[in-house]
Amino acid sequence: MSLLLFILLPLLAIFLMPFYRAYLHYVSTVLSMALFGLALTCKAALPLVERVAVDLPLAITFELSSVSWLLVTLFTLSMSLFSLYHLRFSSNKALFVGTNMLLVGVIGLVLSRDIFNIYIFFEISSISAYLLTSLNQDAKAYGGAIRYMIIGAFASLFFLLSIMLIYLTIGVLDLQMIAQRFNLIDEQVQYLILLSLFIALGIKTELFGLNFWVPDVYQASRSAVSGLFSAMLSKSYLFLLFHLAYLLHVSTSQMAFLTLVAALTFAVAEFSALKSRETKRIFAFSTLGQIGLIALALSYGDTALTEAALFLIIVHALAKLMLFLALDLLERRLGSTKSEIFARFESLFLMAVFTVGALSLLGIPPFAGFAAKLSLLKGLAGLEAYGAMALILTVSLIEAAYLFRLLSGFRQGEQKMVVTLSPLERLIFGVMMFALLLLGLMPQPLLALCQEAAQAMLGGYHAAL
Amino acid sequence: MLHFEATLLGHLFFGLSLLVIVALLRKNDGLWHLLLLGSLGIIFYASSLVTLFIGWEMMGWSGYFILSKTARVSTLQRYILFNLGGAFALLGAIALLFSFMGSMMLCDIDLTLLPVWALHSVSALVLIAVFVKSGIIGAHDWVVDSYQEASPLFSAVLSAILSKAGIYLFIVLLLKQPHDERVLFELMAWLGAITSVVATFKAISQDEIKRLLAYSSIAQLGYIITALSLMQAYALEAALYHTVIHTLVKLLLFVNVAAIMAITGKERFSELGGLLYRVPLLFVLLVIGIIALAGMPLLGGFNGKFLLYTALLEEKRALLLATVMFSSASAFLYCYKLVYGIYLGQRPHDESPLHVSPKSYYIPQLLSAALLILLGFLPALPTPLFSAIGVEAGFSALEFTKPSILNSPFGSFNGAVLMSAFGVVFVLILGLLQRVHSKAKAAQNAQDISYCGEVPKAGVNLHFGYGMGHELGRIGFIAFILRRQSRRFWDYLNLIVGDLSILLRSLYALGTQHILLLSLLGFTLLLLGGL
Amino acid sequence: MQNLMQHFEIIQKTPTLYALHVSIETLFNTLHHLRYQSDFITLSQLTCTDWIEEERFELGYMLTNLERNCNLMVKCFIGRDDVTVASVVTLFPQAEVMERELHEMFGVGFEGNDTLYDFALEDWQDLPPMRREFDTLAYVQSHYDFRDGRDDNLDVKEQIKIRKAAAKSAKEAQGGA
Amino acid sequence: MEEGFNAYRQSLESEEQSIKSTQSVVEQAIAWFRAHSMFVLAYGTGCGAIEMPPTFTSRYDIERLGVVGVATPRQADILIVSGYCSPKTLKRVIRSYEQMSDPKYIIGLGSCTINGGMYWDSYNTIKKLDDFLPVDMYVNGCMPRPEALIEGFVKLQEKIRLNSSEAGYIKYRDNYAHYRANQERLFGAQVAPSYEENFAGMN
Amino acid sequence: MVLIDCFLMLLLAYGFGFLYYGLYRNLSARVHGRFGPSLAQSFFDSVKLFVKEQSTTFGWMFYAGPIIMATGAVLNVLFIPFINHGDSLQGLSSSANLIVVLYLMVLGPLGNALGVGSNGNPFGVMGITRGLTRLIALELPFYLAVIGVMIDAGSADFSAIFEAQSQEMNLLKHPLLFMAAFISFLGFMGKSPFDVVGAPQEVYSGPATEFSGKFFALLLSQSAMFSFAKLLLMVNLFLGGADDLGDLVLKTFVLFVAATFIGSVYARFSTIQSVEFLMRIPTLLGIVGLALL
Repeated sequence: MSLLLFILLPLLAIFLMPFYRAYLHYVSTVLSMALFGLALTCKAALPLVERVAVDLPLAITFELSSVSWLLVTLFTLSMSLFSLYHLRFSSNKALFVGTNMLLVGVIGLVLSRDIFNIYIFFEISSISAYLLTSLNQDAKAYGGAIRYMIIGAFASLFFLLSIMLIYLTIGVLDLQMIAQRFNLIDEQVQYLILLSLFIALGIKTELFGLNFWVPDVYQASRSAVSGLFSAMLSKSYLFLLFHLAYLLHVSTSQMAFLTLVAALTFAVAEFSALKSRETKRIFAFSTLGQIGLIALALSYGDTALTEAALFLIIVHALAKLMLFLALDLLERRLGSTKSEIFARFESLFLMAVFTVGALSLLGIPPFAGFAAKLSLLKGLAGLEAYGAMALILTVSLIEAAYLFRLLSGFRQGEQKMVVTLSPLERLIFGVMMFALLLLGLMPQPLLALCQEAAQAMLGGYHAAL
Repeated sequence: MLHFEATLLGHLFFGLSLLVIVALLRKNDGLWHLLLLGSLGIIFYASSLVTLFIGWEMMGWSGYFILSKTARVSTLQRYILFNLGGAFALLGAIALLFSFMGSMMLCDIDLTLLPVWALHSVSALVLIAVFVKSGIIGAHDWVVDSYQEASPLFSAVLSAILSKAGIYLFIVLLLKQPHDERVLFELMAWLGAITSVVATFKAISQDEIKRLLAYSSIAQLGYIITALSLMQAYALEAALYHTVIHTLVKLLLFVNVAAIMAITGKERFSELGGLLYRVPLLFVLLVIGIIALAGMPLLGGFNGKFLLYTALLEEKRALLLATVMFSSASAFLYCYKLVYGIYLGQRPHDESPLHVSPKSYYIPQLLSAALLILLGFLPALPTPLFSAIGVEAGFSALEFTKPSILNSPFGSFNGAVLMSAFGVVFVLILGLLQRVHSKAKAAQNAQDISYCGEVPKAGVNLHFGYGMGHELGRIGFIAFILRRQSRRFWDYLNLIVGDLSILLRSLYALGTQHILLLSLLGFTLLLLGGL
Repeated sequence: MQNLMQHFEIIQKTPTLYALHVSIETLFNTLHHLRYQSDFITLSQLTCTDWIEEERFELGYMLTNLERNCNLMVKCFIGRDDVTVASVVTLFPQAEVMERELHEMFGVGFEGNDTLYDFALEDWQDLPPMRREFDTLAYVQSHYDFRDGRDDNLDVKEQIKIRKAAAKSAKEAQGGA
Repeated sequence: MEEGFNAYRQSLESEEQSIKSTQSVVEQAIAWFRAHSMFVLAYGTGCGAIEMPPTFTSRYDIERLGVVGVATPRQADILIVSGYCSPKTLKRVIRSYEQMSDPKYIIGLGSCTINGGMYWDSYNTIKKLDDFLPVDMYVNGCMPRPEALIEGFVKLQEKIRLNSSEAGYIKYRDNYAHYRANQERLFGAQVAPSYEENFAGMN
Repeated sequence: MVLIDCFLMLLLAYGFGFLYYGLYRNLSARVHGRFGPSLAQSFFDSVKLFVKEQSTTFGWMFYAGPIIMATGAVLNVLFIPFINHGDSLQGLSSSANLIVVLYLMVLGPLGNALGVGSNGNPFGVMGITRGLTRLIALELPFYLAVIGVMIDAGSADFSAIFEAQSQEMNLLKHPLLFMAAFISFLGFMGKSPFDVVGAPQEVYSGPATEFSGKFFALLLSQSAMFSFAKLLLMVNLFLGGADDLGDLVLKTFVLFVAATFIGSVYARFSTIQSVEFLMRIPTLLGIVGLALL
């Protein structure tokens, strides 16, 4: 049950594509379901390390620790939900290739323990993201894709620079070895490597100062695709950033800088969402905000906070995917994603979907967001980080303002278009809503998993301190 | 996540909310009301901080969805933002408490262990939640707007029960405080008193009925908050007693007003008037309501206030007591405006027909009127319950002799004697007046009033109802109060946040080349900084 | 006052009273001129005289000036039956009541003054009473009846003479008897 | 038979003795109270109103007799019609009189109420107040001085004490149609709302 | 025994009430330089009004309004003890205390307000509104004084208040409080400068516009008894209560004459002026008095 299967199966599916041209969406659903089952089965045999040596410097080493297992299951789950949603529409070659390539890239990023492998999957995921952004084949989509490509190239340039520096100074590509010998190299070079890593991954994880391109890209791509981006793409890079940070024993002052950047991301994103009138853009800002929040939690390097961060990752992925898929549904029927479309459709189910999504994003009981926010605040209080707590509480008020203004759209508007959902869509959204409610009421099992993952992630970091 | 434990206090508050919600349940919006009742149940029977918070939030947003059936968007936003603001403050307090206490269970919350700054910050945060929920003078705009725009029956629920959640929260979390760290509670006492004075004068100058009742609820809650801040057995009993009375009175008044709106379809004093002889039962019920609301000795309304006054006297807080008595005396003006505006006076000329008010409006009114009269006869009836709650919260038990004698540190009074004396004397004078041999000639019609020899023409509006609070505006001190508008402060804040967000949003509209330039600049700066 | 003399042929009646006769067309302009250009800014009286022989009314606007030491009477002749004059309410607000009274008592219409309803006489159906063709005594006879003992001392002097004669004759009879 | 003022006074006294004997003690007591506390409606209809201030204040002080001015007809017993009375004023006077509660009395002040006075030939004043309202006490003079007004009040007190059946308000109640007819003849149909049914229940 | 006691108190209150009312008219007449009516003139007025043959009523609420008002006045009389010791002339004061009495004083105006409201005359309601607005300002200094008395006595019961004044009257112990209370007492008694509410010249005689015959009589007699009850309250609070009937008459007489003379000298405040005046000087006096407790 080697880890390569996660990479090979989707690639194989892409190569065999010509054979089943008409049933692509079926194939991708089955594929993602299979991968999801595979991920669940190998829960028992953690931690799993697989090493395939090609020739000396280049090797493919995958490592499935509990935290990467958690993320892989999340990615495969959201991928299967995404493809389930797309069953209704005709099969689309570009979509099929893009999504599976994205899945490969994202899983690779999380699994690989070799810095060069990470770069390969870095490139794969970026390319598939550019492809997916341009799905709509209109001027806006292409514009967004090109902008995304340029900035993505800029980021991979810096990433390549850091790999080159590491290789020159340490001469080895395996993360474990790098981690051991990292502090032997000269101080300035260390700082240069860390800085270039930060810039590269900062752009990809959309931290403040580096995320000005995000709203336009999200707006350019289809809502479903942006849902995929926010559920999988940014999360994986976030994990990578902090995984490397912990491995390379980043100093506390640099961690404090990261906290500051994360807080800024959170605050600025939420504030700018307040007055925007375009739903997709609002959800993009909300994703940026949540990423800032998760980064803030991870940057403290405390197990409780990391556990809360991981839980928040899962909850946010689910909620945001649901919202984006629902928005996609509306976009296909009403054509635009302006805020007033909320006043132009009449469907009790969809209203419930948006309400549940918004409430759990806000962290309002009894939905999952609350459990995440509570554990986050508990962790922060434990560390006496009162400033961060105050920031989270006040800025989530801003978040409440714009989310509820969206929801209040249901009450206005006279001639409403009745939107009927197919039973499959009802099933998907019903499952997601139920999951959010379930996680909200009984978060303990998932929290325990996150706790275990947090320990695994921070094991090395604590040992070094 | 959810831990429950039945306490006497919980039973009292849940009983009240059960009474109110069941009495006001209507066919079409049953689901939301049940959800609201569920969330109230969670709050009142919560044994852990998290359960308490879950109930508090669910109450918030289930109220939001009920309100959203009738209210404008701006009111809804104001409602949810204020409520969430209070809730997030509470969440912050809970997190803080957890970090010091180590456990979430209510039973092992002991505020005396906290360091001083933590104690102040926790109580400040909880007080924010309490103040927002009960609409203290700074944060009262949402209360007034949402009562005005909610459906009449839901505004009854809002005023009778939801505003009490804050009181329950205070009793459960903050009641036991180390004696010397009471600076916050001195402020709270004065805030409650000032709220009741300002809200009373604002209530008097209102033209819409529900706005008047909203301001009156704010004023009454001001009393309860002042009572709670005294940290004394009788003051707690006063607060609880007044909570019960206020729930009954507001249930009665709001349902009465709802019946009037169902009959006439109007909700302003200037459009109403002269309904006395068309719906006499509603009038009598409203009179019972305002007697209790004004705190007159006959019905139950006086008992709560009496205990509050004696508690204040015992604590020798003379100026505070004077403010509270002043505001409860001037409360009488808006009570009379309520009765006069709707029922008495001449009916302004409009031929719109009067519909029959549904029977179901009468049941809650009769119920609460009967309870108020009973409490008038036996004022000390609920004292054992309140003293048990006091003991449970760590105060000394209250002195209780007979159900009809309500005693307090500053003297007692016998409700039964008072009421029966009123009844006997009333009958005596009625008999005297009947026996006197001068025949009483009924006035011919509405025009047959002494009007300086003139016959009032048809178009002349003889109803003075809405004019009642106008001359108050000319009195210097009161005009100063009426001019203060906290709404302007909140709108200004909203404006600033809006501008800030537009400014920040412009960051995300940069061209690609600018973004690259910025990141390069960032890289070089960090590089130079780090080397 | 002197410079006014040049513009208008003003006749001086008494040291403090001047008169000026204008035609109905120039009435309003003259008053407007006097109101704003001269110091005769107050309208103290608005009178109407009924020249029934010449079949015309004479409207008199008495203007007094600031120091109140002299008055100017602007007079003009208007017809007697259903005539309307431009109202001067816009120049002198107090004219409203005066015009209402003239309308009620003489029947002169003032176009521009919308308060010409009842003033002293409520629901008066008869001729405007101040017109000279209105017969007061006939109206009183028809509408009111006097107390019955009233008519005997209609002619008081005869009654006194009769009584004195009776008293004298009675005394003589008594003296005689 | 001698005529003039003295004669009238004797006849009054003799009549008083005869009536006093027929009335019970309670009725006499009631009549005494009514005589000793008279509320006058503060309504100056004509030029006589200027006589009332000196009568009610320090110079002549009628309060010694228990006479007080009140603002509303509801509380008043006595209505003073002081001087000439134009139809417009009479309409208000009648409405105020009908709003007063029995027993109520009218004092006609000045000769204008008796026979029109110096305005006997004016188109706008009524000549005989008696046609329209039952007058209990006339005080003649072209504006009688306060002493005469007080004399009028004293005389009215004696009359009230008699509690005689042909007091003004009874006369008004019994032949209301006659008064009403006169009023309608003067005003046309514009009379204030009629109070017939008021008296229906009374007698 | 209590019933006889109560009946006796009512009789005394009725008698003294009208006596003082007549006294007031006589004294103010003398101040105006005229003789003024006999002392019992108010009594004659009320009897004459009672025996009027006819009075207009506007429905059952108008009928019940004055009755509630009279009941309020009677209750006030019953719940204030006449004598400061022993058990004669105590009425029902044992089962109530000062705070109850204070708030019972509001019951009368409520009955009046309901009655006046139901007759549909706008002038009446204007009078009521003026009365209530004035009431707000009147009660502020009075409450300050009463609070001072209660805190000094340590309890709200009349017996404790009498006992606290056994050595020295509150008038001497807390002169400032007495002054504040006395000014608002003027207002409660309806003496000018605060008598804008019931005055015949103002708003067509204020609330009592539509009261005719027996209702106006009830109004007069209840206001007489009510003013006597307020006199009694002031005596009990500040002059140490009455030792016996003679002392009672003396103290009430002195207080009443002082109020009458002050009343007959001042011109009348408008409602706004009286509220603004009452909220300044008397309240200041009260606050300073409380501070010096």
